[in-house]
Amino acid sequence: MSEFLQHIANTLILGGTYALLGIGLTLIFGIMRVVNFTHGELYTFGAYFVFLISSVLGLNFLLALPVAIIAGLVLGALIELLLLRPMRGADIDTTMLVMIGAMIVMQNSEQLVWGGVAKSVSTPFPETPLVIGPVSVSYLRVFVLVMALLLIAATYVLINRTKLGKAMRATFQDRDTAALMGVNVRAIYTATFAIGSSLAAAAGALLGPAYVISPHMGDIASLKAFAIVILGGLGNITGAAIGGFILALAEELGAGYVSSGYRDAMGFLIIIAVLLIKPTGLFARAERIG
Amino acid sequence: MLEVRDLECRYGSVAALKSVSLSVEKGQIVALIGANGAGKSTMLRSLSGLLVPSRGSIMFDGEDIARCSPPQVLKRGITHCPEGRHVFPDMSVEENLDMGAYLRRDMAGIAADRAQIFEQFPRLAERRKQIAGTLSGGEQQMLAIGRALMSRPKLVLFDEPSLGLAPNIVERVFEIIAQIRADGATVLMVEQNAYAALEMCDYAYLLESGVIATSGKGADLIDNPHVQAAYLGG
Amino acid sequence: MRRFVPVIVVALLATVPLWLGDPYILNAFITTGIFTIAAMSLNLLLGYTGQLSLGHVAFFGIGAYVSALTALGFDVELFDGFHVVHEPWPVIYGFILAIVIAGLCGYLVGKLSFRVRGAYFVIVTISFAEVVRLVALNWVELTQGPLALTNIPPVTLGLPGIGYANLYGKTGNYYLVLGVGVIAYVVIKHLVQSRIGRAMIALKENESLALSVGINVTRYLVLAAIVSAAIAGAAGSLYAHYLRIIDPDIFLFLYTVTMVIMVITGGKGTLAGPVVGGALFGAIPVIVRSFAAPEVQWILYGAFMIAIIFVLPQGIVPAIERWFAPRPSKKQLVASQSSVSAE
Amino acid sequence: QESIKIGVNEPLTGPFAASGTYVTNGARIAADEINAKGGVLGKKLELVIEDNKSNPTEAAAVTEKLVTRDKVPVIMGAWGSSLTLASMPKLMEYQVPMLVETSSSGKITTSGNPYIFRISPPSSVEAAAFKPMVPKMTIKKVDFLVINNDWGRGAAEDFGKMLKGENIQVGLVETMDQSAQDMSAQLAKIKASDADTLMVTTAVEQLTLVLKQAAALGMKKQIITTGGSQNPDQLIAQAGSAANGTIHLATFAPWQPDSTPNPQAAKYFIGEWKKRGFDFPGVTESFRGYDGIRTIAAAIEKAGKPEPEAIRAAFWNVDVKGLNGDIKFQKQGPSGKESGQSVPNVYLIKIDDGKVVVPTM
Amino acid sequence: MTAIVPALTIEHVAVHFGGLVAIADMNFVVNGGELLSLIGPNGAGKTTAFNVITGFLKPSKGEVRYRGTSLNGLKPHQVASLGLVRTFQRTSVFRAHSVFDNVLTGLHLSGRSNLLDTLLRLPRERASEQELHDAAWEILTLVGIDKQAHELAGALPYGDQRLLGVALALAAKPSMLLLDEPVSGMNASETGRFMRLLAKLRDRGMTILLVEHDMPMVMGVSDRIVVLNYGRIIAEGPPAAIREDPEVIRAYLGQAGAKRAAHA
Ligand SMILES: Nc1ncnc2c1ncn2[C@@H]1O[C@H](COP(=O)(O)OP(=O)(O)OP(=O)(O)O)[C@@H](O)[C@H]1O
Ligand SMILES: Nc1ncnc2c1ncn2[C@@H]1O[C@H](COP(=O)(O)OP(=O)(O)OP(=O)(O)O)[C@@H](O)[C@H]1O
Ligand SMILES: [Mg+2]
Ligand SMILES: [Mg+2]
Repeated sequence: MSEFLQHIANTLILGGTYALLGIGLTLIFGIMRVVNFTHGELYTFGAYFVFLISSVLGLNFLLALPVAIIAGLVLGALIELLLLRPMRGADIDTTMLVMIGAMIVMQNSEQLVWGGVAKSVSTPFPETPLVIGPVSVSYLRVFVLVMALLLIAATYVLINRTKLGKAMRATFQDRDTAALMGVNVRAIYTATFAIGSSLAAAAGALLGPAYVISPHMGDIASLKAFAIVILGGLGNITGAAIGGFILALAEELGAGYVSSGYRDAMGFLIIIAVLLIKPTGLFARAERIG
Repeated sequence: MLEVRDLECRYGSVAALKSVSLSVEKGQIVALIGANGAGKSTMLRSLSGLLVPSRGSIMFDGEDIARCSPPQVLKRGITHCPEGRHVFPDMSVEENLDMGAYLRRDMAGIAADRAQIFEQFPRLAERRKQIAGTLSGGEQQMLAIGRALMSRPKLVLFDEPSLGLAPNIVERVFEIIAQIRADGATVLMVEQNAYAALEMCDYAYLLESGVIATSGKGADLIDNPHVQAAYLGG
Repeated sequence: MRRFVPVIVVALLATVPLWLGDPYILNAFITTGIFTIAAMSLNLLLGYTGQLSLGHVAFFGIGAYVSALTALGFDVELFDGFHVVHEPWPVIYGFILAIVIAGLCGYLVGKLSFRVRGAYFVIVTISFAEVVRLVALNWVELTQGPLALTNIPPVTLGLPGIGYANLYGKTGNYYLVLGVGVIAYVVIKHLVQSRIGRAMIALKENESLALSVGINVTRYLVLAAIVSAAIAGAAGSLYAHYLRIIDPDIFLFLYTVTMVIMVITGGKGTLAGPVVGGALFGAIPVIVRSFAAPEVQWILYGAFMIAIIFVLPQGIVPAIERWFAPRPSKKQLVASQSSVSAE
Repeated sequence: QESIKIGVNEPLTGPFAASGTYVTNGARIAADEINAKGGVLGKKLELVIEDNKSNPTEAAAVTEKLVTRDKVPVIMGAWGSSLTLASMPKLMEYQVPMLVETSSSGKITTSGNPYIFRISPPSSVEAAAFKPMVPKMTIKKVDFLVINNDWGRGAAEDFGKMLKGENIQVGLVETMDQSAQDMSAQLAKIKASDADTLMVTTAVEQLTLVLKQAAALGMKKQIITTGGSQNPDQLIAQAGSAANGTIHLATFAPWQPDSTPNPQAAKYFIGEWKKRGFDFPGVTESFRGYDGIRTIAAAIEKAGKPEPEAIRAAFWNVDVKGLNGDIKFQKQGPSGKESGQSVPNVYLIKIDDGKVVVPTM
Repeated sequence: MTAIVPALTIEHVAVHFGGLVAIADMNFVVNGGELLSLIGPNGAGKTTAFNVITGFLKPSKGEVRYRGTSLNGLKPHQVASLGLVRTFQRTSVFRAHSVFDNVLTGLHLSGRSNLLDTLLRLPRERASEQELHDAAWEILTLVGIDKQAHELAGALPYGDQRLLGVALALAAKPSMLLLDEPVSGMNASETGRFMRLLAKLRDRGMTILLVEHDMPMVMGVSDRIVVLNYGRIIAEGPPAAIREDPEVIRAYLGQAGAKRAAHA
């Protein structure tokens, strides 16, 4: 029983992590329909940024977070302006390839700059865990979970309740018509990619200290993020958040009660199963024919 | 109010508009008719900034807007209700209407206008929360018209507003267009229902293969034998 | 004239081992050839049915494992005391089985995901590949897991009873890869330039419309998946017997990415696209290796990819075709600004 | 004056880049040291370093290139087992020997490839070295958490066998994916088990995470790590207090160079490593590159000529004082086609209060 | 005319989307060789009815039968192969392909070659392809877009795209054609041309179910009209009766519409 409770606690913690990875991609992949292979690199970028600020420059970890978010915003805007804008009108696979190219360049640049050796960041959080009955979790991870939930809520409000959010959705549903409504579609493209990127950087900034930071940390992060976004239904923020927790649950119970070798397989089997039952994700949108 | 001179528009190497000149006076309803592929939609697209003309000028209230982007054109008071509905498929009816008022800030005015549109198209009121992509074709067309009106335009460009609408709704739409004129705004419309369009307009142009073939008062064009044969099926 | 280009290319390729002295380059030709075959198979799905399989390496890997295990033999205990024992068979059977079983897996994936499209299909294929990789990694008894299958015999050509010839050497393997490549090309060509090919393309363009004219979309998607997987399996088998060792690293995501790069830069939905893209991205690593530092090699590789797409967004082959076939009167669809036409 | 080329086939990009780079830098130190002393057979050594991209296909291609293009008579490589295994058929094809410096898979020396000479210990060797220390420790039941590759699985198997022989129970064997960052699910399960000791085998980054996450779960078991690349300094730096009390089986103990088998060489190597500005924790990996090149140099010297067959034969006769013990090759694998395996020393160290100590037993 | 045989029978069909009733309880019959028009206000459920008939939507209840065969549970392509082919209200063509290739694709069901023929490119494959080419030209000529055969479908003017949509449907060799607003976006003359095409099709014995808001046309071509409102049939009968039906005038035609319908 206590093991089970610990697994559930782990699920919450890990689910928060996954949800955080997913929401940035929901904007870029779910709404913009850009298969964003740089997501993992922006995540890595955020992590290295925190390392730079808190370990190299010796500034406060809590300061590093907002700065990393802003840096992600800027880098995302640059990627959009330099790589995506010229590709406007190209189809999704072609854009994807550009993003793969960008990923290769970014990942190896990171390695060139930082070397392949993993870095770690120390945080102001106590190293002794928070113990509640049979369950024990690290303070840092609780902080990450809380931040993840806050960022999810903020993104949800942004997309569904604000004018900017409406303009974003409108732009990617029908660019010309959005322009006719007075939306500056170029600015929206840049803004959406930048915001999505900054969320990835935020995830890196929060999780980098929880894990270790290396040029390859983005690889599985990307893969999981894609899975989560699709599990939740493209462009659906709440879907992505719930998808993150479901994936975490599948992995946690898979490793705990089936076999740790098949831990990741459990996650992917769940995804396959969900898509077989609901081919457009858990929270599919209505569509019509004719 | 609107003065188009010598406009040329191309898709790649093909010129869809060769050299078009026309003018629209304030407070008028002007109709643009022509066969399939004559370039009517192209004309409206270049007016609203969706297409950049390769030659020619578009003067609106004394200013050349030929190279303005769609938002800039909209800010000057021109709204374009595009051919084939183009509602935002994953947004609700209400959100679509809100998008129509994207550049406006007067909350009260927006709410009032929305209420008026719901009054004009009760069907939309019934479906305010429905995702627009699941509306029927005609419902989407009503939404597109309503959305265009949400910007309180000085000049409305309608591209086939009656497309896919039931006869009684078509009637309603023409009433609305007349009302727009009565309210002091101006309308330039492309309509396949040429008879109705010519009947109600103040002035009309006939576009054929990218050039203006003839123009005149609506009633005059109705009587024009060529127009009769080619567009009124008579 | 255009019809003879493939024939000339094959004829030229056939002369390569005769004048190329450098075994390292020949090795690059062979591995590139193997991945090009895999890329051709991916193109069938991506370029013609419009379904992006980012788990394509699964079929490649399955082909490799099936072929290797057929040739090596195995002894697996399925459940208590129930053993499945397989004695080694000649490699040629492995090759055929690789094609058949990879094709069956293609059938499975096609059938399973018959309702999912686009991004959802992508993730189903990725998931499938990951699950297969994890099985290869964890079913140690069968696959040796991470311990790798070693001493895989090279391809033997011949017929039972008549005699065999081992292809240890590069030249033999080269011709083998070339031969399989040509067959794969012809199969794909015949398929896509037919009623079946049109059905696949219809599925990509407008599925409801395809259905409405009576095209059994699922059936053609499944068919494309089968053929595509089978060809990828053949490539995997070639890989296993050429490299002569395989481990779960064969499911490396990077390999799928390599295939995708080859298809898209070359020109998806064109027959020659994967071949041209394959040749190019087989050559680039070899070229940059000679002058750049390791990370820089990758950076150049990525930058080059981006550059190609910027200059030729449709890929190389369509650009060349447009160059040589100027039909000035034909209207082109201007996709950029204003696609305000109802669809 | 001509030089003697030595091929170096290492992962310099991709997931194993950090380790491959360490090993390559160690190799450079050895080559420079030897060249400063006049080289081998009166010729300078020249390292031809190629990146295998952490990718087996590339590793095979690199071997091919080193042999056919650069005409190296001997190669060092290729770090990971799958990289080494992929290179091995090429060695047979071209009959060129390779010194394996890191890979741990048992198959490398048992599959009948006479061109293979390995200086890193497979886990069976490590387990055997650990065996005499077991009775002096308090271990009743052991769980394993290992990286899901040949190395981790081999360790779980070999150590498990050895421990059972010592009448110690073996409980769970949990694996973690090579790239996994979150092991709390496995650790929660291990936490709930009744074993008193957890043996962990993986690379240092993942080890750091395991220790941190185990601490976060409030796990109180004795943790022993195997594999020799666990790099205690990095652990102390990165895992902080979570590393306290953990025990490690190491193959090189640079923090006490005086107690290593070859103190002089160890000091030289460590000094040079620091002088070149590499980070100290890297020495526990890079020393293999250093030892590897020195072993190859010794073989060339013995062979008297830089030719593959002569070097292969000479490997059997080398006796080098390596940084962690004598390097001499024993025969392994099917007779007539044996590979060489050297048996290095294994140390037991403990992290106490942020410092490395060698427990006295 | 031969004896009246029901071709398509719709019995107690209902469609619900969540809480929304798109079709309440629909019953009608289309007789063989007949041209029946289905009209009604926007959102009345006409397109939905098409979707149900052609297998794109499963009805919440009820049954559709074509020439005695129940269509329940059949997939769209199966329905099409029974000879029941529809066009779409939203213009649907294969945009990136030439007009000719569009029709060739539409001719899918007429191909005779099997997989083996195709893979080995046997004579039967070549013969079949040749037949399809000929058939494609015939259809293009019939519909009147043969001059645009080599243009890209997506670049055609709207009206021609709609004609191509019809050509695609005809390519599937229908015995019954379901047209969803085929002349929307066409002017009176073009509509006239389309009506002549309809007449030709009827001469070939094709059964037609037409949805259209163009009253002059509907009144001109229909044998019978069924009027739908809010998913229910509110009137059924010959054009003359329908255009005078007060309920239809109130819900659908409007005063002016009624006048114009009478004009036709
Ligand atoms: N996106 C495009 N790419 C290429 N050519 C186009 C494109 N859009 C329109 N055209 C061409 O431009 C010409 C004018 O088209 P336009 O849509 O303006 O005609 P229209 O008068 O509005 O016709 P309709 O009555 O059918 O709407 C046509 O010949 C058409 O084929
Ligand atoms: N997928 C769906 N989800 C929700 N509502 C739907 C869906 N499809 C259709 N509807 C609703 O069902 C009703 C019937 O739609 P349908 O498209 O059949 O109308 P129609 O009679 O074809 O109208 P029109 O003349 O405007 O084309 C409409 O009110 C529409 O909003
Ligand atoms: Mg138009
Ligand atoms: Mg409809």
